[in-house]
Amino acid sequence: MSYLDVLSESKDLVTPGMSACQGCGGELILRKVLQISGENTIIGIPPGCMAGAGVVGWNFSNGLKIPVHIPLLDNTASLLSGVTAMYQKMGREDVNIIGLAGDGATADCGFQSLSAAAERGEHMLYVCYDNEGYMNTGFQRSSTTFKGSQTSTTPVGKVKKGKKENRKNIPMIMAMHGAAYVATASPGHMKDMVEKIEKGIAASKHGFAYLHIISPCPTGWVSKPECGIDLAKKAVKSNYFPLFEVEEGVWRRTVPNPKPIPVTDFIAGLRKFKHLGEDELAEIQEYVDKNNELLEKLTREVS
Amino acid sequence: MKEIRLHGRGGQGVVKAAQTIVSTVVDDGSYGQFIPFFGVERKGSPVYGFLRLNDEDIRIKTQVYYPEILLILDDTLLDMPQTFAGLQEGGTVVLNTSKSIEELNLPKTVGTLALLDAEPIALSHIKRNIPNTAMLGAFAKATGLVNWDKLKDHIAATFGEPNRLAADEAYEKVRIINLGGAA
Amino acid sequence: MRKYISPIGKEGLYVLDTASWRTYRPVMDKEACIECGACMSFCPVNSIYRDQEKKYYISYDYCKGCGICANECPKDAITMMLEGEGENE
Amino acid sequence: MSKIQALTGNYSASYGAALCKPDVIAAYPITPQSSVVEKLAQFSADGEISASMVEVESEHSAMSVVQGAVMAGGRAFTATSAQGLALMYEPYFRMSTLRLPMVMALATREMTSPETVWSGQQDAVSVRDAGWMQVFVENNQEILDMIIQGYKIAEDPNILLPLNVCYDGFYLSHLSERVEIPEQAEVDAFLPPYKSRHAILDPKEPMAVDPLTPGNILIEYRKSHLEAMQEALAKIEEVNKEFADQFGRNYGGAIDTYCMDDAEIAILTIGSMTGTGREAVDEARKKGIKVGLIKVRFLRPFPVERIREALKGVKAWASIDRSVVFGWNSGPVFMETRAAVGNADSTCNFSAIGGLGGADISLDDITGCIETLDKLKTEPGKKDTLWFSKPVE
Repeated sequence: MSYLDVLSESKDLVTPGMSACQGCGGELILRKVLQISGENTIIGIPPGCMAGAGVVGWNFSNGLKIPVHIPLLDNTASLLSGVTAMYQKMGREDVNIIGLAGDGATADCGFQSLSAAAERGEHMLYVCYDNEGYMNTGFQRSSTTFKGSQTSTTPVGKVKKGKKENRKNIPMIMAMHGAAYVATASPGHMKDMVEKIEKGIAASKHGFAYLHIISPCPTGWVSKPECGIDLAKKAVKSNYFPLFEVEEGVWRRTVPNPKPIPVTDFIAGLRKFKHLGEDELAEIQEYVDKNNELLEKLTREVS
Repeated sequence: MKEIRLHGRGGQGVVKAAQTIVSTVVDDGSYGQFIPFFGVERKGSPVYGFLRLNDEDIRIKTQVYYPEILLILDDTLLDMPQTFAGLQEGGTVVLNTSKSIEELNLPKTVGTLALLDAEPIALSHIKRNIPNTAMLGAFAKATGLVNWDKLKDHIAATFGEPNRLAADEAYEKVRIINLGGAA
Repeated sequence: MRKYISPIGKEGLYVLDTASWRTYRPVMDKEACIECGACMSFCPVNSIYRDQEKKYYISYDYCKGCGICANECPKDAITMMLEGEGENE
Repeated sequence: MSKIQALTGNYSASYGAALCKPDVIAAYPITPQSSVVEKLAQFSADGEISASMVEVESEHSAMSVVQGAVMAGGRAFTATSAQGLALMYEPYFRMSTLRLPMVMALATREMTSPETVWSGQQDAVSVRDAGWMQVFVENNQEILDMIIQGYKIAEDPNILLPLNVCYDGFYLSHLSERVEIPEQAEVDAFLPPYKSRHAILDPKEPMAVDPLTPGNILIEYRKSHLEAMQEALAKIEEVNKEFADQFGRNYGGAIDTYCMDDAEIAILTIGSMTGTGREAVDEARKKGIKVGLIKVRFLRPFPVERIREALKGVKAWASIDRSVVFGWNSGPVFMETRAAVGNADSTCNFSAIGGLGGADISLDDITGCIETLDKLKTEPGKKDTLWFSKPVE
């Protein structure tokens, strides 16, 4: 089945009208993940944009057509470990156990439980939709926020200009846990993303699977809603967000990028980087190139 | 009720020895209680614990302040003020030492002294200088508070057969001296 | 109210009228469409469907009017039109 | 036939938990609780229990894992102490407010600072308003028995609340004594398997567990939580009786009383000091002091009526706490009891505090408390807190 067949023939398990921003990457990712995993799924969605958008529900109503719980901001992976333990004990390993969390709940306060669940090889798929900040609370910095980004906690002022530090490379860190499957994905490369969600679910039957998906955020990034997919594509093409997967310890670049565009092509569309001067942009380019070299090395040599 | 205090050093097996006594008396249908002193136990550091033996339920859950019996696994502890604190007049001291009675500076309250050089016994049976099981043999002989056969079974079950032999040899070799315990 | 002992939702779906968010609506030119599926696959709210004949159509029930479909269509077959205009096209 | 064995308090907790056949166990080691989880891990390694052991990296995750397991319909167990409890506070609170029944062993320990790892009940009393039931026990047998009773109370369909079995760190956790381990079949007969009836994560019955809840409905949930706590007071007595009938050990229910029938004065105790308190009462009675003892077993729900009833006709009372209430200059049992009996200034009562940070509460301490109380019994009004403190050497 082509990815278009998959997407057109599978049921949308998310409420049709949910309170995510126009052009939200998170909503797109959530819907696709659940379309592919199907109804035999339990999902945990911690506080963040997706939980805040009402997908867990309101009052006595469900936000999804499948069982869903809003765990704590910092315990998605451990709470689901308990669910997984129970489903294994009941002999119902056919049930897909999925966590879907933003970068804050994944890379920051949720990282301890995530890392431990990966180390234990818990049978689940953990999806991080990375919009590079705490968007649900008004775009504060996270550890995946890119260097130079303006956020509400790393504002541009007279003496400081946005976030000082480079982002934490969560997908590579997760790969180093020896998880069964780790991949990055972009909604701009839908075929690749659909295949990775499928692989992730398959891997979750025998180990820990982790997907790190870039999630365009018109509100936080201050970009036009219609440009989200375009930005997601440019993030990949500039090597700002390269696409790779690590399966059974083998690194593979799923979308090779022989002729990368300059990172400024991606950054130009985002007001969060608008204040950066030539030197700072050059630094970002340098970081992106270095990161890409590392990935090239890993995909070349660890295969 | 008999109140006993144990003194030793980290690594000498004070806690396990006391627990073995409790297990034995419980197995024998009686009552025992042991509370280890809650310090930071490190190899070599002084450790102690509180043991009570009774023929009915032991309700009190406190440290032992006025012991009738002291079980001391290391004679280098004799100079510490805590070691003999509160010992009842005419009380019993079961001591691991290679020294003679004349070399020991014991308080006058001691009524009965049981001396055992546990090191050679431990070395010959268990190849390591861990005196606890040998001292259990000395304790059993000196106090008569524990069913000796049952204690040996518990020692063997907890620590292994060589320890039973160590306890046995200690039981035979311990020297029990009546000092009268003058006030 | 002791209907539920702990907060749970099973009364039905919690649905918002997100169609009311729209100021522009995407309008598809079926003639220009090459049926590549980009609009469907990129629509964040799953408001674009493919029928049995693999033709694509837009549902306005929940479309928020973000404009991604129009922006991503390789043939510019989707146009964003102000609500109330071009309704009959 | 049940088995009689010398066990530490921690091992009593492990045996108690194992007998309840939990589906999932997740616990993180911490002094003085560690041997609870170590023993259970050994049971699991020896194939003696079928529970899934999830080897978590923190108490926060331990409570999260068991929460997930109970939400998936299972019976779960964990254990902790002090800083571990503080770290798990977030999912701990959620466990009770989602009405997820389970039992947790808590080897109570003083909270830092100052740095300490020793006994004290500050950890437990600090979370007495986190919606869990809390029982404080006197000896190792009671630890084991209350874990079994705990599941029965917690899983009652009218209650559905988690329960903490709190036992003094070191003074019980590391104390070895005679414990009767009931037969599995006996426990099975007493404790039916848990069938989750609400808040389940299962694709066969899709529901959102914990959707956003507006204030007016949230008030209803809180109200029903409080009602369940009150219902638990009756259930505690019922389960205690049932347990006594089957196993021959009666703990008195939410409180236990000793020599209270003709008592003029009374002391209230909590935890392992109670046994020492009974000895002190016996000694005081020999001297002609008409003293009785009330053992506060359940701090949550607080047995207001039973305390009132027990103190009726008592001229003076003092509570002994192994923890403090900041801002009240007293211990929590004092605060709770005073709130329960009312008319605080017309009777004589005072708060005694001791045993913090591993300090002993000795027979002399309690005897001194009784003697002070006996002297003051005809002097109603405000009394200073009596601290069982010893000169610093």
